[in-house]
Amino acid sequence: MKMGVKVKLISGRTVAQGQNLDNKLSDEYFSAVAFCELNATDMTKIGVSPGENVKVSTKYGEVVVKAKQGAGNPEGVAFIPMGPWANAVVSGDTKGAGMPQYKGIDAEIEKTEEQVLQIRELMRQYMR
Amino acid sequence: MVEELLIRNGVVYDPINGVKGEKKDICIRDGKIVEEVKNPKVIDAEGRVVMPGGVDIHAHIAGGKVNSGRLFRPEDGRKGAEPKTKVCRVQSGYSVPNTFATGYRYARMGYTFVMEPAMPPLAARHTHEELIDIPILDNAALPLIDNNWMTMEYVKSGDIDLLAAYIAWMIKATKGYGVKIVNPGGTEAWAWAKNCDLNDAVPYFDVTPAEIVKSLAEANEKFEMPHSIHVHGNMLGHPGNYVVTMKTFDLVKGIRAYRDRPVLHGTHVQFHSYGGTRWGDFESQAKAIADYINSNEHVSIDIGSIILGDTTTMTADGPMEYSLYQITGRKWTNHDVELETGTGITPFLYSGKVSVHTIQWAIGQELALLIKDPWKVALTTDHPNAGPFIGYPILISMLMNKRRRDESAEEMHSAIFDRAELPSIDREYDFYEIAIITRAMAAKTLGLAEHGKGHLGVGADGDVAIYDITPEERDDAGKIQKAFLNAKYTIKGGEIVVKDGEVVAAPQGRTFFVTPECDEKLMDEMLTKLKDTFEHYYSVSFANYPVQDAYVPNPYEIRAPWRS
Amino acid sequence: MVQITDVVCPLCGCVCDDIVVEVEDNRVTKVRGACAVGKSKLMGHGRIKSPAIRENGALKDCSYDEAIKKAAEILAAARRPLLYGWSSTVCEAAKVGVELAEEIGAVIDNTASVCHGPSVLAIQDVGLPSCTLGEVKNRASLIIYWGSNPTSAHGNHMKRYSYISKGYFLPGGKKDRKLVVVDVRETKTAKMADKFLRVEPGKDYLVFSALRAILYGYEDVVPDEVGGVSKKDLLEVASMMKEVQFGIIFFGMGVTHSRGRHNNIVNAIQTTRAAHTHTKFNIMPMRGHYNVAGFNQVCTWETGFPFAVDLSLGYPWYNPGETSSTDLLIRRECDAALIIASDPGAHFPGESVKHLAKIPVIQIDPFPNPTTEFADVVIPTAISGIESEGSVYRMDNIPLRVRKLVDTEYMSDEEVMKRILEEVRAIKAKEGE
Amino acid sequence: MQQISLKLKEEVMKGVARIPIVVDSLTPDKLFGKSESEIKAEKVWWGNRQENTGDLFEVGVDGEAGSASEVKIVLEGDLSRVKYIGAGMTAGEIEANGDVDMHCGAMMRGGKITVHGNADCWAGREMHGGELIIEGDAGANLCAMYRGEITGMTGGKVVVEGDAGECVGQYMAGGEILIKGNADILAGLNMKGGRITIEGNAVMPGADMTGGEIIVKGKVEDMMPSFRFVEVTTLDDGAQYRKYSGDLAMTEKRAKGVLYVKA
Repeated sequence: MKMGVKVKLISGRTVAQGQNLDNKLSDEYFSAVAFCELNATDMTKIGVSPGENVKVSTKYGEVVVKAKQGAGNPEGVAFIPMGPWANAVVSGDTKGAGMPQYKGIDAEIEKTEEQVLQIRELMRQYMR
Repeated sequence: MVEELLIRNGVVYDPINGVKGEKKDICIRDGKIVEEVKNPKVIDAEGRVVMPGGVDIHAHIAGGKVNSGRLFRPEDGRKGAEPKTKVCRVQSGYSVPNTFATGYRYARMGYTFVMEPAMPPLAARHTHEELIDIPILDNAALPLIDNNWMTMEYVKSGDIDLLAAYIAWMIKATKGYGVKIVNPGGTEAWAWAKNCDLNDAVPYFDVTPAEIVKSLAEANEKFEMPHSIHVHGNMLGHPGNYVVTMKTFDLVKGIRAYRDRPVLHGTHVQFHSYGGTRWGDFESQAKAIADYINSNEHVSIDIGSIILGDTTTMTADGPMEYSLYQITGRKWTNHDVELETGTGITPFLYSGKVSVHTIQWAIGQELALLIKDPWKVALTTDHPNAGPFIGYPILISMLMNKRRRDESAEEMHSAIFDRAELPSIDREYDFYEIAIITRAMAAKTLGLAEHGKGHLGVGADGDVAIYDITPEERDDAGKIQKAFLNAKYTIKGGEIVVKDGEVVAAPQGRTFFVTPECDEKLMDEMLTKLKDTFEHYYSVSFANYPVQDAYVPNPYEIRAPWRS
Repeated sequence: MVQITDVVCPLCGCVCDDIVVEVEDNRVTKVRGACAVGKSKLMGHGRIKSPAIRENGALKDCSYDEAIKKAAEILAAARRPLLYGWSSTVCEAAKVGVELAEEIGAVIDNTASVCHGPSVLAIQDVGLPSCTLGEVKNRASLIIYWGSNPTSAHGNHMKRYSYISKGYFLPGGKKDRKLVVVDVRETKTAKMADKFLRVEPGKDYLVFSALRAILYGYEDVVPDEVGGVSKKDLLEVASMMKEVQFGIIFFGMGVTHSRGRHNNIVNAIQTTRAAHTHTKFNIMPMRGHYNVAGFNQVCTWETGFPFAVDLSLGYPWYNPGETSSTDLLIRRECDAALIIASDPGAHFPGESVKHLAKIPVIQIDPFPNPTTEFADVVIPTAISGIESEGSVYRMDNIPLRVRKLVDTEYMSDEEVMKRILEEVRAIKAKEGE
Repeated sequence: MQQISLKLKEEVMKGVARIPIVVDSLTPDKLFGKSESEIKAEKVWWGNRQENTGDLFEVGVDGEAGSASEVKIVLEGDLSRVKYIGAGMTAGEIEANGDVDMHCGAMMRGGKITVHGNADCWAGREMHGGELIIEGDAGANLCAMYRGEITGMTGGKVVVEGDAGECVGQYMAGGEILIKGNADILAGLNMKGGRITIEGNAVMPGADMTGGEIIVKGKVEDMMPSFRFVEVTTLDDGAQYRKYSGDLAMTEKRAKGVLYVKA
């Protein structure tokens, strides 16, 4: 049975993400953005430790990323750096404003054994 | 481009050459007016009114301020939307048209030169990028140099020569045309949400607006500058400001211009001719201002006349735009520019049912009608502040026809009869005087006549407007308005750009700029201080500040030697 | 070795123009004065080697001419083409883009669409009381970062222009200023703040309205807690705002991307207007790419509208939510797309990428990225600001000219766009016959 | 009475791309007095090209009309990419069988539109009169203004049987909107006149309102913190409501809006 935690998901810029903007097909980019920052309490709740994989599921999709502990995150707020992994689960509905909702999406996060998709595998999903 | 052009049988109004409605042929070869042509393309003007291409002395058509106006008014943008044609790019906007529409619509009114009168030096590149994208029109821009910290420091220390060196550098660095002044001191004060009257001390700088204006006039006349200082004075739009306006004009009396031209151009003076003490007892003082102009030779003005309806107001006079926004509660943009100037923008609706607007509407026309010598007056709407430039034909028909003015007054708020002069004025402009206030005066005051603008003498640019009206029809106000809105022909540099009111060609215009020639020792002394200012207080570096040549692809340089 | 000073950084909206770069055998070897992100850009990364066209699934190298011809064919045939990107290239390229959009009846849109588009909508509602960054440097004694995190996204912002910088009226730099940060998480920037307000995700709108009510003097109606922020904290921040001589709010995607979108910004601006009844107060969006603002400027003076401009009916029609890229793609409207100097493959929601991957896509970019994975025509170009020059507009709309630092074999974005436009016109002319 | 039936041909929406069709030229006002062949020849925009109505729609005309008000247009087929249905119409009737795309009934001044399905964003934008019935849900910006304008709906009546999206009636100055379901955030944003009734729930209703009234019969989530509670009062439906005035964030002088929330 599923042991997930409900969070508000935020995506945004980081220094490492910015440094690899022109370098997205690299391992550096992968390690810069293919993770999810969680509050320590939330991590304990789902029994995941840093470096292990979590599955992030929203109304709009699901994606597997590495778990990281984010000191700044309050309980119930998860952060994934902006990029294809975050965007696999954000909402594209712009509500007549032209802007997708990249921040504050209801998400459920659970521990998983599934692997994190490499960038090319991730993109291939869209090409089916 | 047609190599030779002959405009036959037109009735020509060319005030700079004293031509008062003579039937006269005009010959153009290689873009210039010539004595005669051999095998030209012939345009038969058939007794129609023929004038030099129009010259606008003051219209906000390009730059950050204008674009902020466009950007924040999609509701204005959709008003003028038109698809591209074989010749024209897409068009949009009414009070803030896009660059393409700006060029086309001016050309359709027979204009071929427009002065952008407010270029923030730090954003000069932007102004030039837009000027490049305005088709057909020749153009120039006046950098704002009055609220600059360097200016105020030299004014304070009284170093007029160093101030001259500074304005010389600024005009060069911005590829500008002359010295623009907007609410001197008041715009710097606005950085602290304050304002300045003519003799208030500017916060932290300990100089007064009066001292700034006088010093800049003196510094400007150190060079053989084609144009005088171009002044938007203090307290614009405030009841009772006509006194400030006359005091401002008086400041520069006695300063000697290097040639036969005023030492101060007062712009959009309608906004500066207000009586009363508050909006309640607001009244016209156009007569007082006109009397001053009539009895003095050192000042020229443009009227900044109101066009009723919705428009977008924009000026470097930040506090003024703020008070306007306080009245309407509508959207308001402000953009203060470090160490130099500011910007305020807000939409505004001039209604003939509102007493104040009605009086404002009257004042602009009163100025044109009460100032005896048309060579002292230019027709403007301070586009888009008092209304969009496409309202010029309405104004022309008003100035030429008292009946039309009276009919309009009847429709408007009764305040026009007891707090304005207009209904009691009988004067009607003729075509010759219209030619003066829409071209000749501006060309002369800007010092452009000797560079081929605003007249049809041999050697002048082949810029000609042919209007679909004859002198006999001068009493038909409706026809006059129609004729001046859509020229029969507009010829720019010898090329037919408008035919039957439609744009048929859209060549690139040229950008005129002035190079004041300053003594090198002075310049070096000034630069030491300027570089230090950049080092510590500007957010861009000295090396990246000046406008590169790439931004003036069609330059026309006017050198302004130092006067010994 | 050549040393180049006053280099203009082509990375973020700060457009720092005091960078020092060392060039050795036509390569940037040393960078001084840039932030970590800007330095990384200037030092360079792996490039797209050659123009290429996708043939049965795989990209096959070809000449510039072939790629440009193919691109033109796709665009000329399209009934609902999209021209997207423009924020990491110069205005000169954007101008050709607008002309191409007119020619083929396309929608032209830039990355503001997924960044500060909502800020533009807000400005169109209430305007923007703002200033240049030098004003902040010289005068601002209160700095508020709201939903923005410069330590991560705009490395030099605080040092050059705001909290840490020294200015004419604030010679002591940060000693003379106060810093307030409002965010949903305690970011690095938040840790530096004199006052940090943690707002619940999606509740910024309420917090702004509460602040406005207080600033206008109706604190009596404000409840004890709003959007996770205590009334006590709101009152404290409000009085900080009232008491300074000059304050500014810098806001970022923390507010444009969350519930309320553009209306959060309208409310942020309304809050600034409320503060302005007490003292000088300004507000500025933290624009992302170095020329995202520049495209909006060019598009505005050429079409009358700043982004998401639909030219399919001949005249410009602007309506984000309808004519914006994400909507066009999620609604599956587009039948072809030209992507330049941006990477929707990485930065658009998966739902929109799905459609993009299905239609013919032309990519113009110096670097391979997720969009390349499904692009049908790939045209590599020179890196603007490193290998080619041109106009860019800083986050405060100050125009600067980025430099050419090294030589290159690659065509510039502007050249490629001009060639595509010529080809399209040639095709149209043929059709005309 | 005359009935004009327009059935969108299936192949039009078959492709990978679903390219919108703009039909503001197909209103009772504009089609009145036209023969079947003239209607077929009527131009409509499909993407960046103009097509004959007859090439995209199966056209049928039945009966005679003495004026536009006697013309009824029935739209069939997949209408989810058909924009500007009934835009600017002043008389007559339009019935749309299915979900319709954006700007349905925009700028309409008279007549009646019935949508048997959902309507996408900007339905009833800048509407001045007439009646718009949406039997399904309405998208965002229902009866709102165009970007930058300060006036949205000024008159007419709009009924949404289902839910409505964000910013219902933004800058509304007059007329009536009835939402039978829930309204997404900021219903009645910048409202200055008219009435919005929400039978379901609302989130942050009435923000920045300076006039008009909003009645919420369900629950309010995230009540605006800048409204002043006035009193508990009873409305026509006999139920008790908490009455608020606002929005004080617009200053007391301008805060003339009234918000009723079921007690």
